[in-house]
Amino acid sequence: MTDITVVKCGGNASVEVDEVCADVATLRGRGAEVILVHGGSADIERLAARLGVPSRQVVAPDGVPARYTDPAMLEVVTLALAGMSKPRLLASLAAREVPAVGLTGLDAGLLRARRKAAHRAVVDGVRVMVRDNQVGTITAVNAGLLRTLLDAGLVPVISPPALAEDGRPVNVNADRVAAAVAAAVGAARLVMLTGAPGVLADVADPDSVLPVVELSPNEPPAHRAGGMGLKLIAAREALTAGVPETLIADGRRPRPVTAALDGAATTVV
Amino acid sequence: MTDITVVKCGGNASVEVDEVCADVATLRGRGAEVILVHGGSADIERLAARLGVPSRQVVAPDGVPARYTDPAMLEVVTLALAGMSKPRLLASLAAREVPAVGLTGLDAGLLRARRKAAHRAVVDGVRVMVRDNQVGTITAVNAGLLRTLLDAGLVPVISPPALAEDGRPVNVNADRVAAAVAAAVGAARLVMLTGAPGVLADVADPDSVLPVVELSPNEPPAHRAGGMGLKLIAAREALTAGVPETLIADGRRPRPVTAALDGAATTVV
Amino acid sequence: MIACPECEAKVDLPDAPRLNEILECGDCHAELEILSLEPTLVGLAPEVEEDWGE
Amino acid sequence: MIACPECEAKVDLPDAPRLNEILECGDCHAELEILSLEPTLVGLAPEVEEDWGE
Ligand SMILES: [Zn+2]
Ligand SMILES: [Zn+2]
Repeated sequence: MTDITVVKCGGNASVEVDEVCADVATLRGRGAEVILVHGGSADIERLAARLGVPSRQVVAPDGVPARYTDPAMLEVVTLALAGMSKPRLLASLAAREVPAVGLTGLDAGLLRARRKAAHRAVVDGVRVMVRDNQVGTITAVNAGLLRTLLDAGLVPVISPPALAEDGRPVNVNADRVAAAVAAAVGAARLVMLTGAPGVLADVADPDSVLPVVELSPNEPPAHRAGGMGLKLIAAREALTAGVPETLIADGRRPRPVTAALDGAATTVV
Repeated sequence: MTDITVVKCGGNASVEVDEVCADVATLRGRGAEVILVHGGSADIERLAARLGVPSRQVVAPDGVPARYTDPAMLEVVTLALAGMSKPRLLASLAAREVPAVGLTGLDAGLLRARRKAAHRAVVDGVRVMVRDNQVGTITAVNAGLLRTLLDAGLVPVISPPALAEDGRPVNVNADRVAAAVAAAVGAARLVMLTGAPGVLADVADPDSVLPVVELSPNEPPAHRAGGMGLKLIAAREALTAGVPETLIADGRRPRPVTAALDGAATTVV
Repeated sequence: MIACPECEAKVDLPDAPRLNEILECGDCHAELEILSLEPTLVGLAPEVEEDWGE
Repeated sequence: MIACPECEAKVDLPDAPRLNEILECGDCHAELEILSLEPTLVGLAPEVEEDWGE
């Protein structure tokens, strides 16, 4: 019977990276199987700036802005996640003698996605039909590959991009990747580390961490402020697919995963 | 009994990438086990130029110039190989339904290296003690990881960097990585694809391909011109370590590996 | 100036039209999409499923 | 101007000295390495093993 813990982290700041990797080493020392899923928005932004690639936004009809991954930005996303965030995590794990293998959705079709259809949005102030947003939603996870690696005692370290139906890479949301992976491998728990103490009742008050957040299956989540919206959607996807325990916790402290599992987190139900 | 073919390719130009990946698919269709090792010098140079990182050279006392991988360039090497060259190869293999896993030396200590000691060289015209050249020579290969992946029917796609003794990444020569990998897994053959028809008797005459080149165990190889020197050193390392067959062949044609195995190559002995 | 593909009324183009820009026909209120520039061609903007989570 | 660590003779510095630059003492011919700038300090350049293949 598997007892897999899926940890989602940012992957950017070297202090956080070292703390997460040290905690992964600790968890494995206790015999746990761990899968690490990461993003790297700070690496993406920095690299985009260095390369002169503009960071653009699409504003959906409901007013919610999202990253516009045009083809130039997709290249930056892949470059930053596979070429910067992931090597940083792998070096930190190697330094702690944790054998890990870095992966994106392009590796043996690990993450397959449905490309987002053309949609209406406002870009640079103009209402347009967006047709070149290189994004998708996860439709399948190669759980067999992950099982092979876990059986060999390895920690999979996973990030976007994913493979679209036409075989080309697309950007996907890393939190939702974590949820899809947790569901596909039958993980016991999903821990999403974030740059906040947890889900806050009042975004302006860091002490207002909610110990539990209850989500309805159909309506947009409450407490969406502060970038929590997609994490709560991802949490719901994991729970709906059968992952027993889903936590959102602070990633900026020592032993962030252990602390979350000990209760210093927001449990989503 | 394994019958592994290790293929070393450049990884840069998309036409070559597609031809190599199509050939890998063909080889696998015949039941062969394949490991792909790649560099990406064109990606490295292009990315260095885009990021404003100067390409510097060290000139050794024997007059041979080599890349000076200062810390800024090491970041570019990792970014380009893991973030650009490798994803391009993986997407091409995925499009041909070849399950492949991308790796660098940072994955589960796949490639361990001894960091190059401080040495005298001429940099920017000045004689200096070079102390920050982030390069090394391979000392160990995690053959167990490769065996696990091959047994699962996967094609490992390997590139620098490697892990130095202090746990930090170092650049290593990709041809020598291919030789070390071939030796470590007991490969039946090593095929090094290059941007020339083979080893040429006369670098200016593309029809002067030598069918066979014989190397002595101790002296610098003859026919070193045109960048062949390191490939011949790598070939010798593979042969010395027991790899039965080592070829240098043209990578710029359709079915480059198959053609090389059929005889259109320079065999090194 | 261009003709609405739905009702053939004249549709005003913006000063600086953008590819894939959405316009509305003043007469029949159909939503039109600029499918190319030089020459400027429009078509009916498709109905699409909204997936509000990315 | 600086003193050779081997023989204490005065060693001339180049106009634009570089970190890790190698100089030769005019008197005893020892090879010296510039170990820091401001202040400029030198030491004996170490003997190292040459590995001509990279
Ligand atoms: Zn109309
Ligand atoms: Zn002296």
